Amino acid sequence: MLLSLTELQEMIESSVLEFLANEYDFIKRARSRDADDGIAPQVWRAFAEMGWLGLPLPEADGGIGGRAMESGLLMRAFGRHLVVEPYLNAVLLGTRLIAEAGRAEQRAEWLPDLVDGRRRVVLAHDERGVADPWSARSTRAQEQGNGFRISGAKAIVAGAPGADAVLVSARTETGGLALFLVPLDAPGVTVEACRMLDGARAADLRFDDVQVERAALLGEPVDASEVLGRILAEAIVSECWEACGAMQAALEQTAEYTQQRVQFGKSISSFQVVQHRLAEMAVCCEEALAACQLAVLSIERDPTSAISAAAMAKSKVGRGARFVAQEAVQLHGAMGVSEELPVASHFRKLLAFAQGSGGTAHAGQRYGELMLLSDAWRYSRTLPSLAHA
Amino acid sequence: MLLSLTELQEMIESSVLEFLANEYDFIKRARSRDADDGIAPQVWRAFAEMGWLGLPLPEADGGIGGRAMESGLLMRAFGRHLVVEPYLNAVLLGTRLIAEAGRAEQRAEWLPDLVDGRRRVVLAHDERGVADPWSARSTRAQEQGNGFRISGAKAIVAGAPGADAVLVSARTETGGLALFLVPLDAPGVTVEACRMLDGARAADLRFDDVQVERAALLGEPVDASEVLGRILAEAIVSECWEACGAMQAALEQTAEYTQQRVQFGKSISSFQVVQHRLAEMAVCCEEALAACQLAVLSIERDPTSAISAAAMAKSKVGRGARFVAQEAVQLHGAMGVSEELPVASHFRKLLAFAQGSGGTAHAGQRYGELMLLSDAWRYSRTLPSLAHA
Amino acid sequence: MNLELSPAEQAFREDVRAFLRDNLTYELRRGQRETSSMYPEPETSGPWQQALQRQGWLVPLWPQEWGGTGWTAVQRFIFESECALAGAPLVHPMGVRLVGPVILRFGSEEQKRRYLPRIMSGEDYWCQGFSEPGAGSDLASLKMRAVADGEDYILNGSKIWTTHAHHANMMFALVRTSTEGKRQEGISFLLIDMNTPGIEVRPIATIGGDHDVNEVFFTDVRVPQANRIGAENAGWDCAKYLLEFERGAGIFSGRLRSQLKRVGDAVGELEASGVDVRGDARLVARFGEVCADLDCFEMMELRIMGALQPGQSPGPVSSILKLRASRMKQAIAELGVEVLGGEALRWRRESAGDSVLPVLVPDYLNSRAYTIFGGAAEVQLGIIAKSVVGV
Amino acid sequence: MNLELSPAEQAFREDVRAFLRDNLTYELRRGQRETSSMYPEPETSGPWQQALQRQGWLVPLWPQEWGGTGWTAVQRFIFESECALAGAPLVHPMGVRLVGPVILRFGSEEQKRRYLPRIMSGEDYWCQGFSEPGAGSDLASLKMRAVADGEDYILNGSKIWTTHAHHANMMFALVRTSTEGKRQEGISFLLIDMNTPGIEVRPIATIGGDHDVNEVFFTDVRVPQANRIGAENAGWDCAKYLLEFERGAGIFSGRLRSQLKRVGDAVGELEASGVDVRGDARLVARFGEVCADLDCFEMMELRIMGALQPGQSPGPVSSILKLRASRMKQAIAELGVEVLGGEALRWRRESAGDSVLPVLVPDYLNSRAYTIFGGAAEVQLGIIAKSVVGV
Repeated sequence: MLLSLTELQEMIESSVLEFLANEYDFIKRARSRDADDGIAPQVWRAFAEMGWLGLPLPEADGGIGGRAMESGLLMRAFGRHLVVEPYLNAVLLGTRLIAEAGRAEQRAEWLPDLVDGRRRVVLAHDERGVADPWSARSTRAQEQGNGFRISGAKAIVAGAPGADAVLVSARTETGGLALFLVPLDAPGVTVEACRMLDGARAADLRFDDVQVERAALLGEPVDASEVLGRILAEAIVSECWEACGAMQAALEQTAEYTQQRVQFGKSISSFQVVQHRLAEMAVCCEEALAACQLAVLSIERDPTSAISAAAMAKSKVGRGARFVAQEAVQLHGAMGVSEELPVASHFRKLLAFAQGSGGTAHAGQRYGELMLLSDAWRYSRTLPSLAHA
Repeated sequence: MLLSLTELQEMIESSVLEFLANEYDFIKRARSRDADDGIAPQVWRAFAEMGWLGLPLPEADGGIGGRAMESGLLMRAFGRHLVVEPYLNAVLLGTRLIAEAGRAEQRAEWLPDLVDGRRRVVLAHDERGVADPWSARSTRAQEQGNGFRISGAKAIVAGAPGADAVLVSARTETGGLALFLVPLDAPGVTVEACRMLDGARAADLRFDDVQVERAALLGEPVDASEVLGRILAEAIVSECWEACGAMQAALEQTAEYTQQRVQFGKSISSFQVVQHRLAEMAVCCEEALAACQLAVLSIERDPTSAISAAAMAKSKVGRGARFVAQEAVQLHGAMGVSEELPVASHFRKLLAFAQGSGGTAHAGQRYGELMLLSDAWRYSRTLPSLAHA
Repeated sequence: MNLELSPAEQAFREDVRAFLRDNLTYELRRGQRETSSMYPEPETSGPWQQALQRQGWLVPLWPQEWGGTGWTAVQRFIFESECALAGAPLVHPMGVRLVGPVILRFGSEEQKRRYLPRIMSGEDYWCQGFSEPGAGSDLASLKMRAVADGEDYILNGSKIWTTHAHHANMMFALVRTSTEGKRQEGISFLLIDMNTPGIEVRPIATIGGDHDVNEVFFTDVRVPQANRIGAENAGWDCAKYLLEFERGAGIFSGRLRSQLKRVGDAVGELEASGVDVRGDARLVARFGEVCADLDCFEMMELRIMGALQPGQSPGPVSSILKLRASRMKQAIAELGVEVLGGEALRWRRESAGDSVLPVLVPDYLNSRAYTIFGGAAEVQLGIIAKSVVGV
Repeated sequence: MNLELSPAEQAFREDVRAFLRDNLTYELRRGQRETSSMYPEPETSGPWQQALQRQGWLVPLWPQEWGGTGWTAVQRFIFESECALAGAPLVHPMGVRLVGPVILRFGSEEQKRRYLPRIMSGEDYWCQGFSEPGAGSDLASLKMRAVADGEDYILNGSKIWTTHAHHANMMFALVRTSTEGKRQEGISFLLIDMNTPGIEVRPIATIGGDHDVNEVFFTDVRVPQANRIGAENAGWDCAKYLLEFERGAGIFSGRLRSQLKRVGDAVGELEASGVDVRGDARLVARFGEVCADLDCFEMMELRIMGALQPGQSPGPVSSILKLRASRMKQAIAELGVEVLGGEALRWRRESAGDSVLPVLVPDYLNSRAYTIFGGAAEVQLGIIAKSVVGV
């Protein structure tokens, strides 16, 4: 067992934190938040220069070969600094899906530009009223001639404004799920941009009989459910890491604020109820970290456990995030609901986390179902499974 | 509107409280708890003498003509003193069902003895694995000759030990629900006595092809679902009042204990977290009382709203009961888990309340379903409904 | 105990309904429904205030000689409930419910004659200058100085979290006129014309994206001493009275149910667009629990507030109402977000026809302030422990 | 970071499993499974202690010269997890985990030679005399007097909440040998033969119906001064060391999962008898949440405890583990009651074959004590605030 980070992991984490501390404080963050597509060009360029746009890719593809833990550490730092750039949807989903599921010519066409930051592809998967990330989609792709015709709508696609193309998930006539690389300027695609709760930019996309060639199909013409499901699950775990960073930052800011703020002649951190509340928040943060670590270590051990690991982590981190966010605001008093301090932004970030990807409560239910369908709850989750006597 | 108790209501409440304060303190309560059938004879006799065994009956039947509020006030006092006698199942269910649904000869045969305390009939309705009090039963009654053959099992029937007969709810061949008056010594009836969580006595009953005459059918041969459903709902509201009394007593005992108990040189009630916890408990008690009041006033206004009122009250009181019970024990420290003080008994009483009649969570769900099926949530629940514009 | 209306109460209720039918326009209801911040904008609250004023129902709690209605507590409960459930705008409270009663109690005849009619007509739009950057729940620590200079005071300092200061032409404020003795003893209660030179209003952006509150800076602002209510250094009494009066004035349950209606309507709206909300058992259960909570809150409020005699205050038990009302507000708002599901990720402030969806997220975000402003939840819990539990 | 076992760790785990296969009988597993109180009865823990003793695995944390195993922290985690998951009885901790380490650290050579072998063999069964009626979380306020008389002390006073005092033949206790100076400075650590005249053990009935704890009265009880560990009035150091050692010794996650298995087994048992438990979406969700909580707790415990060097204590972060372990215990127990539904109304203490149902309600009732005994939740929160958050 190795219960501490490797040198590479520590290096990645410290370089991300250092960059963000210098280039992404609460003031400079406005550059990204106020940009039309939610991306400050110099920030995205820096991400490319640091190699982070290729973090999850093998070195052969110009990446760093990071696994779940490396992505998690980066996202935790992003959460602490409330990064609004669509890293998750572009890199951990779009780029990664092309790398893992794309055909050789698709990889050759896209990956160099994506890793360099010259182009950007995001996944368009969520649909209105469909909570579970792994359930069937309504968007349909019908074979027609030497290509497909895509119809449907995707809701609140993060990072879509300014993206070069989207990967659209659609149900095919065989009942399977396929991914299509569709340029956003293709005829029949409607893009309605919107802002997101956490300051990021997104768009509602409509596909009205959009004609694509067969080459637009990502990968071989087989069902993409497995690879998409697994990479979605890993992305959810990465979001948990991001939330974990936001929670920890909210705790630290709250601890500091309560020490400075004087009421009734003493700092409010000297009130017992405030102390206990801070302690409960600290416990939530420790547990959230453990959830994230366990999730990535489980996935690294057995990629097929990704969905279960994601449901577990989302349920745990989501519940803690709600508590920490609400208490951070409450203990900040009126300053908690103003935009003068970062805490309100942390609150919105953590709310967005809790609501996204099907939501916290749904994750708990899904984990319960997965557990009761198996007997996994009988065994240690940290020690490797053995043939059971 | 009248927002205070009537004189009759105040009189009933004070007489019950006075009797129990004198005759049912935590020491004397052991007489009832340790009796084989959970009834101290002198207590039940006193109940009869005070007229409480006929509380919900019309005066013509030798009762007091009490409605939901009067039953509630009595039960609140019972909850405060943790009365273990099976008043609810015998009087508010057994006796009342005979009075409201029985034929003239059944009423004449049974009511005088029941009101006098010479005999006792309890309802046998709950079945293993069937949570909702209003859902279908598995126990069946098949017509046979000039009577019925009853088969099935009833679980944890409170007050069954020592009862003269039970009212068995059973599904008939027409799909309706009927009630049968069955003596416990009838052939085919198996009685397995058990203790209950709150100190009361109960029995599991099995009916193996029990033959009863047609005369055993309570009332006319029509579906008893409506009257049983309504009276069950009123009984659940009465249980809420009982829980309300137990909660208030637990709060008062905890407030007193924390003022006496000294740790680290001061009474623990001077710690801010203890004060806030007590305040939260007090809020729960106030709200529980409001739930009980609203439920009985709604039922008195419109008896058909009984099930909805019961679900509302049970959800609200049940959640408060859990919090108050757990905090009462916690704030008592080690004394909270010992039997030296009443608080452990209050805890068990409130747990029994939360688990009984389908349970707290189920009540919330049922209320949500009832609300969403109607538009009742749009309107004031206290002001009488009007024809809506 | 019973909830049946007497014939007189019944007739009164019908009068209220008739009034609402005749005066509560679609625009006013829509203005209130689309409000996610604590108070509607003046273009919504103003016309409604005038309608109430015309009817003679604007200031029920004032003495009848000054326009009060002399209603019983139950009548007031009926009135507030019917207005809220019909979707009427909230009357901006700073004039009629906060400074008005203080002027009535502590003001001179001249002050009454000058200010009260302008409060009722809406000619003056008030804001409250209590909180300061260093003085929140601990109000008595306020520092803004008012130094006597001839017939005036010269004010220097700042006020914060000042709701609608950007709309107001008048402010009532607590200022420090002495630094001697106990902290409470050097405070005076002043009425300030917001157009006086030296006053600067800076908006504060808040969590839900509304412009609701401000910081107000005072630099050598000259205010006539004649604008002081009561004696110099006796402002704390005014503030205490104001809070006490406010305590007996709030009827929350109707407003909360009106908020719940938005959530219920959202369920309907989503279902109509093909989203299966009711299929989520957990959400149904949560809806039931929130309904039960609100029903009980309404009963509790009616029992406590409906039993008051005119002018009587509910006392410390009102802390239970205040605490529960603020948490109910949050619980209903949170339910709204849960109903939205992933749609909550959308940040949209603009109106969208008759849809109730856009307001739910800002409403939730703003609801977090309800356990902070006007006596934080922690303060209420302390009062309940001491006064209700008695420890 | 990774969770893969090295070949040595893997081999060790297989050794542990082999040992469990050979020594953990059905009766022992059943004795543990039917235990609803904190510790199993001696007839269950005793034979298991002897099996461990034969294997040389009874006192992993002691110095190797006295029987310790010299395991790494990960080995200890593996050992504790495997034992708990296999359903092995809990070894009664009073001897091997509490007084043993104190004797090792502060005892004389003679005391070590006298007591340590008897602890390991189980010949002495220990109980802990710390709490008194007036001294719970505030241990230093204890009052039981020990007055020197020749070579003895004369003890008068009482101890309370003394677990298994009715089984024990030895007690280690804190007694007051001086009333001067700071309260902590007048306390001594004594070993007391429970058969000494003047000791009376009175059972205390508790919420779950088990006989677990007692009050122990001392009337002129004569204890040789030779039974004192460490110097007179230096007992507080022994107590602190004991608590510190205990802090580094507890591995809770395996035991908690073993408790969860009872709940999961109850689901299976009820479903087998025709009750539809899994059809209740809320219950399924709650099961999932509790599983997630436990999984994370296990990870957190492994990360903290598994990274310790031999003899190293986790420090204040162990308060997080203690707090969470006690609440997890309660959450799992509460889930068990929810699974039972209406069956929870049944009060049955007697065994019912292999059914796990009867133990669930007493387990829940007893679980309420976990946030009270051994450092109440409130004490842990205070430590976390000060030491982890730093306020």
